[in-house]
Amino acid sequence: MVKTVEERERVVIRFAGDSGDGMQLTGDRFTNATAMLGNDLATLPDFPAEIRAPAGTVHGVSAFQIQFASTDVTTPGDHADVLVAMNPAALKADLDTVAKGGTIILNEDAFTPRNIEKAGYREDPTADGTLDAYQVFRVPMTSITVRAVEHVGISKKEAERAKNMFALGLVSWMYGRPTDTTLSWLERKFGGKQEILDANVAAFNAGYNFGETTELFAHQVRVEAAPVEPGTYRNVAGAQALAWGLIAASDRSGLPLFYASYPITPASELLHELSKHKNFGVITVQAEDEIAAVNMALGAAFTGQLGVTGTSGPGLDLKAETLGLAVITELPLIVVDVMRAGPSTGMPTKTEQSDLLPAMFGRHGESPMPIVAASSPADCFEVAVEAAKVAVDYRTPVTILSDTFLQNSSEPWRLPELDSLPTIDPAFATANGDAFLPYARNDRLARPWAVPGTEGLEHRIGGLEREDGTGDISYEADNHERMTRLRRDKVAGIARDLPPLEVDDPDGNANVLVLGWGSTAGTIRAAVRRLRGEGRSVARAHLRWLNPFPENLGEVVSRYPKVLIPEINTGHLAMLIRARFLVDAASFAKVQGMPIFAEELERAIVELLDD
Amino acid sequence: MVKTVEERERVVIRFAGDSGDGMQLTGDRFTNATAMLGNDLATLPDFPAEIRAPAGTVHGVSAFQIQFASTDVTTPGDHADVLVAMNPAALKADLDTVAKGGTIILNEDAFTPRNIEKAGYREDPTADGTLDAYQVFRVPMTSITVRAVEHVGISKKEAERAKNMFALGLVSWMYGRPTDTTLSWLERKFGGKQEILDANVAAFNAGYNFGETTELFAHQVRVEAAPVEPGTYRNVAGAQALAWGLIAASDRSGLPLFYASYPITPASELLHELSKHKNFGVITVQAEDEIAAVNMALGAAFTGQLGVTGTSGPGLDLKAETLGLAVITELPLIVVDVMRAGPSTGMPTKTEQSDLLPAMFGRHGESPMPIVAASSPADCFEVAVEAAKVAVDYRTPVTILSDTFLQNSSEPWRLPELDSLPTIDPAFATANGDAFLPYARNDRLARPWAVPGTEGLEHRIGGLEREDGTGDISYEADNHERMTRLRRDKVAGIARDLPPLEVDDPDGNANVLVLGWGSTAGTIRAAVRRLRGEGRSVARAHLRWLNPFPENLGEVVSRYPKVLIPEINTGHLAMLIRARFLVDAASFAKVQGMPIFAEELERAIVELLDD
Amino acid sequence: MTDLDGTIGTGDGAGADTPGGVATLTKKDFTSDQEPRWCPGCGDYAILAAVQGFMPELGIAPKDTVFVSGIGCSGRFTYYMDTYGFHGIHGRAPAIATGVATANPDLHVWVVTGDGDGLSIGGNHLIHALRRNVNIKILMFNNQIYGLTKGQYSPTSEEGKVTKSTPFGSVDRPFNPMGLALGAAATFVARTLDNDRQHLTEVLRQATRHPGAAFVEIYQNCNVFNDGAFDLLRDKSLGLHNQIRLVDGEPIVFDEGTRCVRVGENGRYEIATVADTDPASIVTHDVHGSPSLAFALAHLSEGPTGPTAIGIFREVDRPTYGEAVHAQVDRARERLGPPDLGTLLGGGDTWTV
Amino acid sequence: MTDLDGTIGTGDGAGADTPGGVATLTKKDFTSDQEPRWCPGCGDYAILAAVQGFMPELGIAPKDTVFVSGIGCSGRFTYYMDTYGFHGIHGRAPAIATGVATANPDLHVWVVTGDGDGLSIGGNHLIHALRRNVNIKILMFNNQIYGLTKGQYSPTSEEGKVTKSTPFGSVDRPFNPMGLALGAAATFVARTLDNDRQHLTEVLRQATRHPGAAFVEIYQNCNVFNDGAFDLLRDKSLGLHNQIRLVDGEPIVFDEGTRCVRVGENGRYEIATVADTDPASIVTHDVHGSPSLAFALAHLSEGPTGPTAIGIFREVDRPTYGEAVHAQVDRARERLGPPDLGTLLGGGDTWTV
Ligand SMILES: Cc1ncc(C[n+]2csc(CCOP(=O)(O)OP(=O)(O)O)c2C)c(N)n1
Ligand SMILES: Cc1ncc(C[n+]2csc(CCOP(=O)(O)OP(=O)(O)O)c2C)c(N)n1
Ligand code: SF4
Ligand code: SF4
Ligand SMILES: [Mg+2]
Ligand SMILES: [Mg+2]
Repeated sequence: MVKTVEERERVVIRFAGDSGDGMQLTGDRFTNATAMLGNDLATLPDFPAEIRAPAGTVHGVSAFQIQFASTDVTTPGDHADVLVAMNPAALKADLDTVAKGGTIILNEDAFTPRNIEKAGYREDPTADGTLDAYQVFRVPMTSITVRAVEHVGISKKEAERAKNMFALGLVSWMYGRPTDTTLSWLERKFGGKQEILDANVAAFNAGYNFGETTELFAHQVRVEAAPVEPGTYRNVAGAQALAWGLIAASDRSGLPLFYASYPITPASELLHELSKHKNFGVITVQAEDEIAAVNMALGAAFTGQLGVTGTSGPGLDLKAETLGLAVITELPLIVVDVMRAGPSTGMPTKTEQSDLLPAMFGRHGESPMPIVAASSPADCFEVAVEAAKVAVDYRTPVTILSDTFLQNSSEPWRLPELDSLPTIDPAFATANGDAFLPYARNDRLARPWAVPGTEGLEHRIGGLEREDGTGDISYEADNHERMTRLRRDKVAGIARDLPPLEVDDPDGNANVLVLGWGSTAGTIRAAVRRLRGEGRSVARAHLRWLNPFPENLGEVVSRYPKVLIPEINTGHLAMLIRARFLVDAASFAKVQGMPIFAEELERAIVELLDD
Repeated sequence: MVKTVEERERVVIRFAGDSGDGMQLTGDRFTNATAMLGNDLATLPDFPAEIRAPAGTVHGVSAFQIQFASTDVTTPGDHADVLVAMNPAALKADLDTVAKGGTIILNEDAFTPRNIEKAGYREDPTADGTLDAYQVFRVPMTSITVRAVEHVGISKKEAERAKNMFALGLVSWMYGRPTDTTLSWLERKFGGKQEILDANVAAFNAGYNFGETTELFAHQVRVEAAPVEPGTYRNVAGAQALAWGLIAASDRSGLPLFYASYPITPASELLHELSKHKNFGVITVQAEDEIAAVNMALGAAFTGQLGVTGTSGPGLDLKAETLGLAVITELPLIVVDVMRAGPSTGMPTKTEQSDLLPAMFGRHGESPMPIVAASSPADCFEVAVEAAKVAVDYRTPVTILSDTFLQNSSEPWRLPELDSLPTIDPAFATANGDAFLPYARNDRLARPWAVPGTEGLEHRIGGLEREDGTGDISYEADNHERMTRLRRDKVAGIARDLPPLEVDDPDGNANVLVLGWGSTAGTIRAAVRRLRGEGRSVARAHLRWLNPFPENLGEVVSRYPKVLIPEINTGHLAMLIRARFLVDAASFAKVQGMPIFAEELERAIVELLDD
Repeated sequence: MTDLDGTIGTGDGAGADTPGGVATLTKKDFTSDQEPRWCPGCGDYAILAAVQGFMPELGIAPKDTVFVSGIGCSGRFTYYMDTYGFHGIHGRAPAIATGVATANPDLHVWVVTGDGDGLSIGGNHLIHALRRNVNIKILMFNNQIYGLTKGQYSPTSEEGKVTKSTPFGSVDRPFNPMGLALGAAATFVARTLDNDRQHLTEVLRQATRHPGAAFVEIYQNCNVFNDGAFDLLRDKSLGLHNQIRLVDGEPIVFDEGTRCVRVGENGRYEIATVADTDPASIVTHDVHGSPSLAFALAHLSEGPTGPTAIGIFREVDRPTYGEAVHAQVDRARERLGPPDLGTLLGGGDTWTV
Repeated sequence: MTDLDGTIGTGDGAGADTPGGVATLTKKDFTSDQEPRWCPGCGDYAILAAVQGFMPELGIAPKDTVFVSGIGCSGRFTYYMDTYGFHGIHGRAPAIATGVATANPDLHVWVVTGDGDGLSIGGNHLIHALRRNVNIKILMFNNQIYGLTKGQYSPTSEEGKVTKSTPFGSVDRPFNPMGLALGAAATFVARTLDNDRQHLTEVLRQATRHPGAAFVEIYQNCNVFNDGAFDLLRDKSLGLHNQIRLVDGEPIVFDEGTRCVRVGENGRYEIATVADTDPASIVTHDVHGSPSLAFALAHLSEGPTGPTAIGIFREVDRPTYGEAVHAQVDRARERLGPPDLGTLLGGGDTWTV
């Protein structure tokens, strides 16, 4: 039959199923085909909480969401236009993520009384009116798949496992995705195992043809390619981008990368990714705990390597004392904090931005540390390179803040020109005949980095207060005051190297500035764009460095009658801004372990504007 | 010969000698006689840095300073009127603490070329004009002492060790201190060892008579008793007062005191003091590290005891993660942080106030904790009792901030009426038949404290986010937001129980408010009193609770055109006040490992007033 | 007393040494309303069942029982026991439990930890709790992997282990948990298996009878990230040949009586065939005295890759930390008299105005 | 190789196994300009003198030598050596040193720690560094007290110790440092005395020859807070009877040949008089093989209260952590080819617009 084609600017699809149903893989493949087609996109996997729950229960549901469009995409989408639910549990868990009136595609075969009950439904949700507000398609995915792969001659159980490819095929048809990228990927993946390959290919094609041939689907949707800068692109998640950024920094500085870490959700991915690339001279150490990890990294930094340690909140707490040691020994060091939700163990798989103040003030005594935060998955790459440059140029530990959301979500990334990357000069100290002063300073207030093995620069450092210049132990009152201010001024001085904060304020007459940092960038851009669409004028700026602030920040925040600061915490940046500039910045705080939705922020901005 | 008597309002005396010379004991005795005489006073011992230096070097100098007066005394004094220097090193180390024109009493016998050189002097300071600006008395203390105790028949070496008693006797005469308290103390101390007793008594009397009989000292100084509230007094140092306050809280609550700690300067004294009083049922555990200590205290709190852990900055860092666990499990717990100077190991024996922001924000996630700070040595007692009451009433960990200065210095303390102390009601949960909800809340938002051993209240707590009410594990978005706000509001709600901040502003028309917290109270009072003496009107207020703030604080700081906040840090409270109330509070920061001097603050206030 | 053939009646277990015992407890009394959330097939289920099944015989009420755990799959154990429970943070359970057991010696305190929780981040608290002989029963679920964080190697993973964090294989030598515990002066050290309920139960029984710290390593299969790590012992037929079941006072013979541990040259203990061994030189197991026999037995094999001893390696009596601490309080009361706040504050030099 | 009678010429020490060695180094080359600040009479002075006196023979330049220390009186050691030095924070020196030695295997890395720094707060890092066989030489100054913080008991203080923090006596059993190190699978374990310069120097010599982690406990007298703790061994005449000086390959006899260590009943090692001991049953010291002989020797006495073994308990070869880590990098280069940023970023699915 002939099908009509409907044009759409943007679509949000969510694939949901049991942990065993391969939804992440399905999402990845759909993402790839979509990227190839030239749409802009953003994705977010939504894993179940750490421990595997029994199959068929809501706790075992694994989902993957993607937003793609013919214009720029800044978030994975507040709500799904389409939900693919492989079983009742998936429906139960994710129904409220679907926009009212949205489309739901069910694997009918999975809606057995037993599964329905396992999912915690009393009645069959497909029969009791639960789905009245939605457009529902019932597709017996399992049985069709089994039939489609019969000829391959594998067990029914194995055949059934291909049903995610059926779903992928079906949705690929619905949104006119190219099939070749998926098929060639299957070739590469299962090249060895012919039967498995055939089964998956058969299932994929069956799904595609099912869409094309049955009456069930009246029309196909087309989403045009998005206009983007020319270049070579790839899809990248925050974890990869951050790991690769560290490797790039090692490459640009000639400093071997030494990554010591203790596994913790959601930072473990960095350890996993980096440990794959030992051919870059990367050394990865899984330490006995977070304290050991940061001490090992600091020891490596002392020898002239790029010492890095990565963790999440609980680990950041544990590293605090040693970061103080890094501050007073003034060695380059990078600590990556992939923020997760809640105090204590909290909600390890959920996202939050609540480690900003701890990163700023979480060490006894006066121990200032620079802080930089990534604003998107791909941005993690540049942030890593920048952090390394500052750490090396200023001989200081630097904190990189990322979060669960950035770590796991992905977006297309235009590969950088390698020689456009900043060079990083370790500028190791060398003996020049005169007495060596380990705590002498250059115009950046940075001290010499004299590494073991260097003749004539033997010296001792440590955690006791140092005498200005000589670096000897000193309990002298004025020296302590001087060193305290030197350490503070050194970090403050980094601002001189930072570009002024750019404000996005087209007509220059906005009376509210939305100021953000970190992973909320996409949400803020989306919300502001919508409001401008409604003819409201709203200004937007996003901080990359939280300490020090860019030099023009005071001027910027004072320029606007109203300042709104959206954060996934109780108002950390808002408090720093208020204290520093005495402006009555308002805080929009959402602390639910999930990203802020553009529409929530939109409402908040409107309220602030209208009151 | 007859000697004239000169009246004085206040005097500052500093005893300085080698670590082995017994200066602390000399100071203690003089303090006691002074207290008995009814003067108000404040003292400060000044120990050498941790490791014992070779005798005779400046690093080995141990000093003790006391200010006493016929009016109220708030600090040990910015400068000494009299320095007793037992050897050249003591003179070298402490000369700059003496007010120009002040008096210096030297042990002439100790000024041998060898000692002079050991002290790091090139020339004999008593001969080269170094002391021209002072009134110098040379007294051959050692030789006179040896002669005076000859009859006792002990070794010359032992005889010499009594020279500090000679110095005490001399200074006791100069300031008309009673001799009986000292003599009876010697009786008690050396009752057993007759010879040692005789030697010390002989030396003391020799010193006293030396003052009376020789022409060297033309007159005696009299300092009248200070008018004080009637009552029974004792002299107390911060460490004792804090330890006793914890014992008192245990007594008033009926909760056994469980103190787990890891030794660290300057907090070790608490462990030492508490471990002496096991007859109060006090359990003290020297843990393997600070992390173990706070976890042990938390475990004890779970069983229904008053769990307390004490430490200093580096240990506070290490406890951060576990304090987060205490926040989310909502158990009563007290952590005492005796602040010391500098980041990392810093200057362990010096004082500072730089742990306020870490105490406030030094835990990942959103984990609010109440903070209370002591303002004087004796005040440590009440602060401990208050902290315990809040911890128990609100089921929350509480931070007590003290510092090296408070810990070591002492002042007269009017013993409290025991039944005037607040009662503390543990209000343990008991089974009442219905299902037990470990996270149900009362009007204080406090949850039930159900201790093991209680029939029917078996329940599980932990660091994962809890479901409101049931306390079951919950990853639910709204629940996390609700719990985050509940934890914050609970701590904020403590303000309802706090007295409004009292402002000391006699004529009510001051245009500067000096706002302080912690150990700067005495300095601030002294500085403000002097300015008022000069006819300037200055208001003064001192914060006891740093989190939450008293309810009227906003109103108070907004009332004054200018607010000055003196702190021994780079401006922690100033930043909290500015962020919270958007008032342009100025910070007076001194970070030299020592208390702020009244005259320094006086100058700062005047500058602020005059600009 | 460490007869492991299971003939000891359970009635005995709930006997004299549990005063105030409650008569009629059942597994239900120790089962909470939380449904376990481990992966299907996880060894933790078997351990949970064994513990819940065993607890009643102790005759100790749930209200007097406290389970403290760290973070890890093993750490969830606490939520499934209907006793008092404290799910602490990673690695700190022994410290929390030390606080609980020292504050209130009447409580029966258990610690559940994992090979990462207990030996990696928590190693220091573990060895200090053992050294102090705190009265806690420590169950270390050793699956030789980090389960909860989805499969990194642990301090007990065999050398060369390929995991997410070691794609080229781990390069560090694992701990020998029995050896480490003995090196830390532990007073009770034992090893058992998740799937041998009778053996597991008997070890728990002995551990609860032991006054002081008991360290029990339980080989636990993580069927998702490290499946089959202990097959040599867990598999019935393989186990028959490779389990060296220790019984105090009995000669150490195994593999259906064909092999033994004997005193070799220069006093070294070694595995030999009974056939060519002088019976006199076969070692008699002895859980008391010097820890060096136990230490030697712990090193017969490195990890479950050959004949491996299970059962109780060592059991000696020493005063428990809690007892000693409270005894000191009592002695202090005798020496310093009853507590009196007035005397404390008013002691020393005072003056009255 | 562990001949302790000191006949080994020092020339030998600075021989083959120190390539790139510098010919003419003197004590001065290792002495910094900082004047030591320990209490007069402290054992640390003797250790410092011995180390500074020994270093030159290694022929390793100060520039290639790194001393890492923790916090404690012992921690000050670093400042007095004119080498590269890192005075870390309390308990973390083994972790910092692991970073240093793993990052740059060409460096000769020493750790100086104390009984509190190394066994209390730093216990976990210590046992993990030993397990990993990181190429660091760990000198633990054991004075059985917290010196720097002015006299609290430590994890090696004898039970019942009265200190500032234990006015009624400590109630916890101390660690046996040799036993703990052996329990942690250490490859080199030795004990020596601050005041026996020859023995101390020879132990250092063997430690530096050992590839990997060397754990050296040095009994050190704290004359201010714990004077005389080791008199039984440090005192010349007492030491004569109580030092069991271990020499690899030699029978273990001491007390002027009158007493020995022999293989007793059931293979237990015990102290006996030579007179009534069958020479065949006298134990021959063997630093290799299973660690159980060393472990038994470590437990002949608990603390220096009776005959106590000194010298090298154990020495076995295992690849060092640093070697293994770098070997993996090399193998990765072979397998994955030389590093190329372009391929890394551009690998996988890309598309061009
Ligand atoms: C301070 C801290 N660091 C790291 C983690 C992450 N984490 C949770 S469990 C775990 C290890 C679990 O391994 P194991 O103890 O063997 O328990 P299993 O899951 O295998 O039962 C880690 C690294 C954490 N929760 N807290
Ligand atoms: C985190 C931290 N906790 C506590 C301290 C205080 N402290 C310094 S040294 C020390 C113990 C020293 O004992 P030991 O390691 O035996 O060294 P020694 O002084 O006896 O040589 C302690 C508790 C500290 N500096 N840092
Ligand atoms: S990951 Fe392993 S240990 Fe954890 S629940 Fe699953 S099977 Fe059990
Ligand atoms: S306190 Fe003891 S260990 Fe420290 S320097 Fe003095 S004598 Fe040596
Ligand atoms: Mg495990
Ligand atoms: Mg010591």
